[in-house]
Amino acid sequence: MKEITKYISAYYLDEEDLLSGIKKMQENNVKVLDAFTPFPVHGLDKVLGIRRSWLPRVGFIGGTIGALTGFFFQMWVFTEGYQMNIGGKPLLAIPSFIPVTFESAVLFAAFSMVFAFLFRSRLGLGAENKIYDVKSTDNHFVVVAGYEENKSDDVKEKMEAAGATIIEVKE
Amino acid sequence: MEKKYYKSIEEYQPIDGSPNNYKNLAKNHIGIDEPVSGSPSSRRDFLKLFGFAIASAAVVSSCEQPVRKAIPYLIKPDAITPGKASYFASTFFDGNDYSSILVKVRDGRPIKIEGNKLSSVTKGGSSARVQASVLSLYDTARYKNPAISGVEAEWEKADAEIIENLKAIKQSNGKIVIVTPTIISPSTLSVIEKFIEEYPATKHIQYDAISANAISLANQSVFGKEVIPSYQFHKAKVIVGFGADFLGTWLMPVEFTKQYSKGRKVGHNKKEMSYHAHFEAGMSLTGSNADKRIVTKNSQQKIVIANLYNEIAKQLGENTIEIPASPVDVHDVAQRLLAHKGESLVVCGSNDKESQVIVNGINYLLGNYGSTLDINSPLNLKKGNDSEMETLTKELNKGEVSGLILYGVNPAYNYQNAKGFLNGLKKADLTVSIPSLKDETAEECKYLCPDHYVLETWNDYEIKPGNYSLSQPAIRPIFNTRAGQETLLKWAGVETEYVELIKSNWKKNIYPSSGFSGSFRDFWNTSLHNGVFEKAVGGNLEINYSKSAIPSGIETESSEGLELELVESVAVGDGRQANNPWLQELPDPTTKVTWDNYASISVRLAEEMGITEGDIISIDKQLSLPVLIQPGQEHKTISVALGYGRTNAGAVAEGVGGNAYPLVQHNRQTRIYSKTGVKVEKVEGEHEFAKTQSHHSMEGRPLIRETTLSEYIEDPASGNEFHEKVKHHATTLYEKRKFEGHHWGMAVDLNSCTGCNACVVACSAENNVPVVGKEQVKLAREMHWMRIDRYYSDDIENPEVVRQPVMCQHCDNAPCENVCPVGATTNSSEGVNQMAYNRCIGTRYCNNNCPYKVRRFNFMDYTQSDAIPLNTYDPAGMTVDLKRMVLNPDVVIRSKGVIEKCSLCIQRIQEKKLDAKLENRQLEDGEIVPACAQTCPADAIVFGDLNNKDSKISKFFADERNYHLLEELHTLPSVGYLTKVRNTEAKATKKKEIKH
Amino acid sequence: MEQNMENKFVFDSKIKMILYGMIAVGLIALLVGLFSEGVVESRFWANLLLNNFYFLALALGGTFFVAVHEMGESGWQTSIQRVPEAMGRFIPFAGVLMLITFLFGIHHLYHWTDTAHHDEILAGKAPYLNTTFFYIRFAIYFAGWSILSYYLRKASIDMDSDADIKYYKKQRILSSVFVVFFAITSSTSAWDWLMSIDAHWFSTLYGWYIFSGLLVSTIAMIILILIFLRNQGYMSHVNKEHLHDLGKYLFAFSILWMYLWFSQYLLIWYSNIPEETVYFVERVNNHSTIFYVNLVMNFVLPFLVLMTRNSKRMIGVTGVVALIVFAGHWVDYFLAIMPGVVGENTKVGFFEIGLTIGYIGLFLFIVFLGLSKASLIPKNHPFYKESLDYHTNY
Amino acid sequence: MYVSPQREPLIKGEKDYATITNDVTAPMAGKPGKYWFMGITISTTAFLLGGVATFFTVWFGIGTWGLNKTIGWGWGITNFVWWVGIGHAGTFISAILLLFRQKWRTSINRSAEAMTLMAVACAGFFPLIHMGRLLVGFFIFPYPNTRDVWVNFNSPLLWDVFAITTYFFVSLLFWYVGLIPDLGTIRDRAKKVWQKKIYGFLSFGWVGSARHWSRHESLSLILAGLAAPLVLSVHSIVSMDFATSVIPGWHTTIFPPYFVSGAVFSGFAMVLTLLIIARKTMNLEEYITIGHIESMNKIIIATGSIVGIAYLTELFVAWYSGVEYEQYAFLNRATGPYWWAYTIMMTCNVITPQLFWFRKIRRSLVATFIISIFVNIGMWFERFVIVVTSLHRDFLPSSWTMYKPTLVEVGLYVGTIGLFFTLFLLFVRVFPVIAISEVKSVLKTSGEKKK
Repeated sequence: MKEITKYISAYYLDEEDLLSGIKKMQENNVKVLDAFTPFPVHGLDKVLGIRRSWLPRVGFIGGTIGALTGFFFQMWVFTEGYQMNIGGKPLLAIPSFIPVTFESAVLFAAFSMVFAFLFRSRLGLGAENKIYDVKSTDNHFVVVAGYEENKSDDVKEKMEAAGATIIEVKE
Repeated sequence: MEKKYYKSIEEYQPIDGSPNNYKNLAKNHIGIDEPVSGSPSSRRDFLKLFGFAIASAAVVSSCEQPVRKAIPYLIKPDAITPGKASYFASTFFDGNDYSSILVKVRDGRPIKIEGNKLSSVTKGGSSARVQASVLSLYDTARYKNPAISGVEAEWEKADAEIIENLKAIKQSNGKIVIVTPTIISPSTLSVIEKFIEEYPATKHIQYDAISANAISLANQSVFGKEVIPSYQFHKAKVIVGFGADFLGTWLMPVEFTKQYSKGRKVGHNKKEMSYHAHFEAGMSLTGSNADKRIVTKNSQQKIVIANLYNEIAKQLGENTIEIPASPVDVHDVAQRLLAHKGESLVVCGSNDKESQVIVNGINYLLGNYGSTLDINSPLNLKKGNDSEMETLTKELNKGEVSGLILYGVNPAYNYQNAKGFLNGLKKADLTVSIPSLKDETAEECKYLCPDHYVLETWNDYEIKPGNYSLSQPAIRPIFNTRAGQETLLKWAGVETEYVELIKSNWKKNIYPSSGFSGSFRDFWNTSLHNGVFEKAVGGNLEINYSKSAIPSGIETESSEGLELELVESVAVGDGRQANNPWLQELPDPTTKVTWDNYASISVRLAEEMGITEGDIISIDKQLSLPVLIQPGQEHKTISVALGYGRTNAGAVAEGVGGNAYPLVQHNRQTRIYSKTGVKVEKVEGEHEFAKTQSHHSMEGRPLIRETTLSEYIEDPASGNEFHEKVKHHATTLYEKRKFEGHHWGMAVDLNSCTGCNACVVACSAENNVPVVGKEQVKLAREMHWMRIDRYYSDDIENPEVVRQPVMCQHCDNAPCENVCPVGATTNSSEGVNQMAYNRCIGTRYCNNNCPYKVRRFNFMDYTQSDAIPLNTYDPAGMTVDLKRMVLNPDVVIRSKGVIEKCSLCIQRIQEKKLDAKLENRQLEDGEIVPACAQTCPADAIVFGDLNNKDSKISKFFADERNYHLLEELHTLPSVGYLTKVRNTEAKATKKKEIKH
Repeated sequence: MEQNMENKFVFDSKIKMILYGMIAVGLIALLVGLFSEGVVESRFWANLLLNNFYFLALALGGTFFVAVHEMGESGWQTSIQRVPEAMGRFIPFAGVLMLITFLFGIHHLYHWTDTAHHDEILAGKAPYLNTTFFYIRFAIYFAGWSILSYYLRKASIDMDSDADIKYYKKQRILSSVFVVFFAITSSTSAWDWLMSIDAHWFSTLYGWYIFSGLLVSTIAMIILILIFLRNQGYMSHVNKEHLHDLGKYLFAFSILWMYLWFSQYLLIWYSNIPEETVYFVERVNNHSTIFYVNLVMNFVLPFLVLMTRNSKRMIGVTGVVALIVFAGHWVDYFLAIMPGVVGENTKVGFFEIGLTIGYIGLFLFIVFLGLSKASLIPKNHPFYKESLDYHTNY
Repeated sequence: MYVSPQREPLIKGEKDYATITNDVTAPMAGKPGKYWFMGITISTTAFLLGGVATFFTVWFGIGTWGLNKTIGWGWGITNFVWWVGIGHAGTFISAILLLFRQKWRTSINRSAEAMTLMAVACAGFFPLIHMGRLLVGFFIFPYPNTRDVWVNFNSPLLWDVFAITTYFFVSLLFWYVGLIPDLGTIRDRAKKVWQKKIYGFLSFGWVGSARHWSRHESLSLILAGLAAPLVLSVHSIVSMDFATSVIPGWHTTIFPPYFVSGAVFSGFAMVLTLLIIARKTMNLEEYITIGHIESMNKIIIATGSIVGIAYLTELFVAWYSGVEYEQYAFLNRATGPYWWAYTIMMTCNVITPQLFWFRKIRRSLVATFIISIFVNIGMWFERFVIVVTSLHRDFLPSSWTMYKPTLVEVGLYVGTIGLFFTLFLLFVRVFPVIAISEVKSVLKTSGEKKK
């Protein structure tokens, strides 16, 4: 696929207009690449056909690993590594292990998810993603489509038809 | 200072046993001269034994020298194995307390005193003061050198001047007086005799700060013998005391406690115990242990005694004494005494001769002489004649005494007319003091010739006829001191070493009649090894009773107004060892106050006078003391402990409490320790006591369980029903751990324990328990691993008192262990709850969760072992190098921020286990004895292996009386308690609680 | 599926017959229990108490569900609110049955009623644990619950015919009163009827623990009734979103129940003080199977199954889990009651199962009767529309 | 999504998305006002005081505190529990209210979460400083070492280590993840280059694409799902510091849930105290409305009543248990030498919040402010009562003592308050105190303009 270097974008001031706009554009065969919004718009992912995130699964796996690590580490310490008679309690003091097991599960799950999120979204300290338009973090909802020289007017028209307030072309 | 390095082994090696080499070695490498205290050759054996490791201690005496703590042994001295303790039999006697002891010496340092089981007198027991005495050895306040007019001098110079003076006095026919405390050493007496031989115009006066002169005077008039009888409390089925605190302070508390507790013990084979009634005004240790305590004014004591006499005399058809009726009922006591003729005992602590005479009469009528008390085998204690001291004071003031030698006495502090005495002292030409501890008198004399401490010196003792004991130096003298006996011998011109004199005395006087089959050398060595030599004397039961000595009538004092009672404190005794931090921090067994004396007043009097605890009162405008409200105190009697208010005894003692000795009276030949018609007023100020216990009620909880004898006979488990109940309901969510091998346990017989506190000091000494000082005790931060809880119940005017020694209970299901985040406290494979101090991070969580509150936290850097500099908190000076000599190297000292607690003396367990292993044998039951159990004069503490079914501890645990503290919590303690049994008819119903 | 214009549940004879049948099974079981020698008296009364308490808990839970959501100004549940409202109707019936149980069986259930046998600890508790006060409390509980539950439902139904906001306000006030009253009585009733079985034992958490069980089982019951109603063609507005939310509740409250169970167990296990451990020792040692089955049914299964979003949105899965949890909490109460009352004779036989079937029949009969009397939709509820239009993501 | 007109608007005034951005970022632009400077001066002074107290504690030992042989924990652990409790409101608001779809949380969750972090930091200080040997405090972590020594997993204090650490990090992640889009907004509006740089750096390169938002929302919800049980576990574990013991007054099974509700109770009180001031000084009244305050007050009365019921349950069961130690412990709380602490606790926690049953009081700023401070005080005393009065008279009357804090302990407490406010004041300068994107997301359904 040819790399896209130029984009044409439609601006909205209201999320409902955005949703209906995108739907209209899609009906009119405008290939909507992405949308930049100041807050999460309900239904946007469905409209754009974004799959449900895998993050929950990552969290589940992280949590499971955390829980198992926590539990078996404690078990190892008490029954193998450092066998001590502590208050006459059994070496395999399972009720005592639950709190730490739980905490490590949560800790692992949270960290694995956040790292997965950052990694998957290419976010991170000092990450330099291209900021399409600073207005999109304020009050504008921006729909972006690939710019193709020959089709631009058509797309523009369709965007206008889809109720966009501003239409711009950017690198 | 330049460091000196050894160039070769040879340079450092010339130890061939010759004394000079030792001397040189000391000079070269330690940097001091050997103390001049006798010819070197005779010290050789001693030196060989104790070497020079102690030299580090000696160094401290001269501050310029650096302390070197490591002394290498290139040739191991015979008796010293580094890391292994040696025990030397010896005797502790300071004029007041007597105990046959073993001195535990580690690397040349005495670190602990244990009772000597071979003595038939103290039978392995000792008291708090004896236990603490090892610390007094290292008292930094001790006189380090002889002094002339307050300036330190050489012995040679002092000797020369003194001898010159003495000779001058001799020439001018001047009078010389030697004042000593009671001397029970035959050899010391012979030294004094030798001195008198040289200076015939010398008079020897024995002066007891706390006098019992009335007893010997009474015996003189009744039986013609001026002695103090010996007592056999264990033979008495009925014991009646009149203000005699024989379990705490009176005469021979260690011996009496042994005897008393023997008579009090019950068990499967012995379902009887002695009955003890006690008449007293203040709440003493003894009174609080009595089955029946009758509150009596001291001024009326004589009337009560005489009434008792009359009750008995009447029934026996003897003459009675004309007296007013008794303020308290004595009929019941009289009946009991009469029912046990020949096996009862009446003792009286009063120093009033007439009272003692009547008590003698009672004992005589009851046929107790020869059975429970014996004047033919007297106690050689308290030989002081009170009037002699009065006379001496008069003579001194008249200038009739030219030479005064004060040998081990401190009249400037403890003589009631100290001012008069000191005035007179100035008039004498020659004044010499021979003190072993710093005191108020020594520096008033021109010549100060410091004596060895009791642990540094040779001596012999004869506590009872035929009952000899020896003391031997357990350490080379730390300071430039000299045995008093040698000092006197030197002045008398006798060139014998004192030890040789003792030997020759023994050879001459004791050996021939000893029945010993070997040579004298063997005899001597055996005696020295054993510490005691006892031979049967007597069989002489004859007594001459002079009936006429019993008065037909007695004068009665007015018992109006307030009365003062002066008592000896269990902690500091007569005040001699007041500079001993262990004793100062030792809580009084009854009031639980440390670091203080005070005026104990009754609850009623406090209400009447509008006084609350901590207010200050002045007594006869002579002494101002804070008030302590004492349940069981006689309504109008104020009790004050002697032994406090030292002014020149060292930093620890000074400023603690007030001196009550000036309030002592002298009338009718003897010193009287009470006073009537006392004027008391409240003065400005407020005082906060450093108490280790502030709540006095058991709140109806089954902590100390008791029963009465009759109930016990009926059902040995009586009073302990709760134990069965708990056992019945004991459920658990996890199996009880099994202990393979040993499972250590301890049991305390509450019926034997008198609460004397000896174990507390023993524990502190054994385990390096820090002293925290008054301010920290006020904040409830005392560090004692072992404490004795005391509760009152019933009538606040005369409560029942119970005591319970509490140490770590070594729970098998220990709540403390569970919660330590770092696992610093765990259960050992032998059931001991142990602390890893260097693992402890000091969250104090374990202590919070300990239901017994036996864990102690190092709130400050008490031991100067912290990583952070300049933060030591050591008000008692326990971290100075010299006092650190007393530390037990087997027990690590704990730093700031660490929890510590009783370890069941794990170091002792390990030592004995190792011994058994090396000898390839099983441990025997009773082989391991923790410090508290070792010391206990009442044999109340038993230690052993719970896995050994035949051990004593297993039998204790199987006893119906056994229970565990807070057993309903299922902590499964390894410490058990046996119920207390009172010999009273009354059913032990639920006690009324005293809210206080 | 708008086949029912009034949105009213038609309690038709087919359903009635089934429920009659179930009730009949219960009656037979009751007779078996009365006359069979295999069913000892303590077992008989214990089962009556168990079922009484369980279905009372469901009824109370229904009312509590409504009340607490009203208080919290929650909107999503309004469209299903009629079901829990109807569940609350069982309270007075449970009261009558409970009263009968106590009147005849109290001595078999609570050994503290035996004052002839002196027991020091029980004597200390006597000011609270005595039959007179017991019945006084009983009366207060049922009076309060029944009246509040009745009026709460009435206000809701009144709203159908009159859209005035005053009913809504009234409902909110009644909800507050009920929640406060229930906050106290849920604990005290649990102490009275369950904790006092093991009269020496005590646990401060017990009331809240029982309460958490009540919450979960109520949610399970609501889910089951909703699924039934949907299968019958009602409540077509109840969609996956509602189910998802209920599934989340089931999931969350199962965790809450486990949390409280564990808190209580851990603290007692940890300190291991006999006066507390006695309760668990009896159950772990002598009823170990039920002990662990209880945990599996009420925590492990719902937790594992309902963790994913999809399973919560699948009617079949959520329904099965709800059924397991419903049975699970019966087991939980069984474990609470039986060891103390029946002890070693604890069994599960025809009597237990039959009686429970009978109670289910009776309970559902009363609930369905209630549902048939009013619209299934509180159409005038101010938040009703919110309930129809919402999405739940996770 | 439909929102009933019955509901009060959550955002007042004529707002659109741009005004929200402006309003929220306004306090960050420009120079701080004089109140801010006054506040930061006072709080840093208090913080420095705490530094001095810390020095004394570490140098001279715990002996500088008022503790003794019987009472091993005093103000230190009281403060610890108090601070942890305060922290719980943030997590509660962002996690549990999110799961319960309470939209009003959007205006307050950001600052409440920030408070969580600050409070947990203050809380975490106390278990450290209360160690007798702080220098070897690292023993508490299970790290491999040559001696093969491990920690004791039976100890609730060790559970605390895990719980507090997890809590802090998860809260931090949760807070920061929520902050990323807003940092993007600020970055895009920053005028100065260095601001752009810093915020650009901190915003992790956020662009706000549909995919970002999709994952972000997913992440936030799951983190909320994790934080909800976490918040229960943390204070439950804190409560187990006491409840696992055998000490009467500590060992009671109701502690875990009771502590959690107490924590939320005190946390909301602190949030109220702060936000009532913040909304005023930062002109955020239209975002943090009376309606928000009323909602929080409802939580206060709910949790306060739960706490009250727990108090009564404890009292009743102590009597009912028939265990004399248990009975005495509670009698002593109410009538013993620390009766005043118990009275303060009861008054402030159970009685005064009941005033919130009245709508007028619920919606009165002054009353709310006063009662919220009462609750802060009351909850501090609750922990004091639990820690000190349970310990000072436990099983053996021989060991009963009293406890009085020293200046050093007071200094440490003041120091953490100083730290808390210093951090909060810095926070309001550099981060948006209101979650901009979240508020925008509810503007359409809950803004006043729409209605």
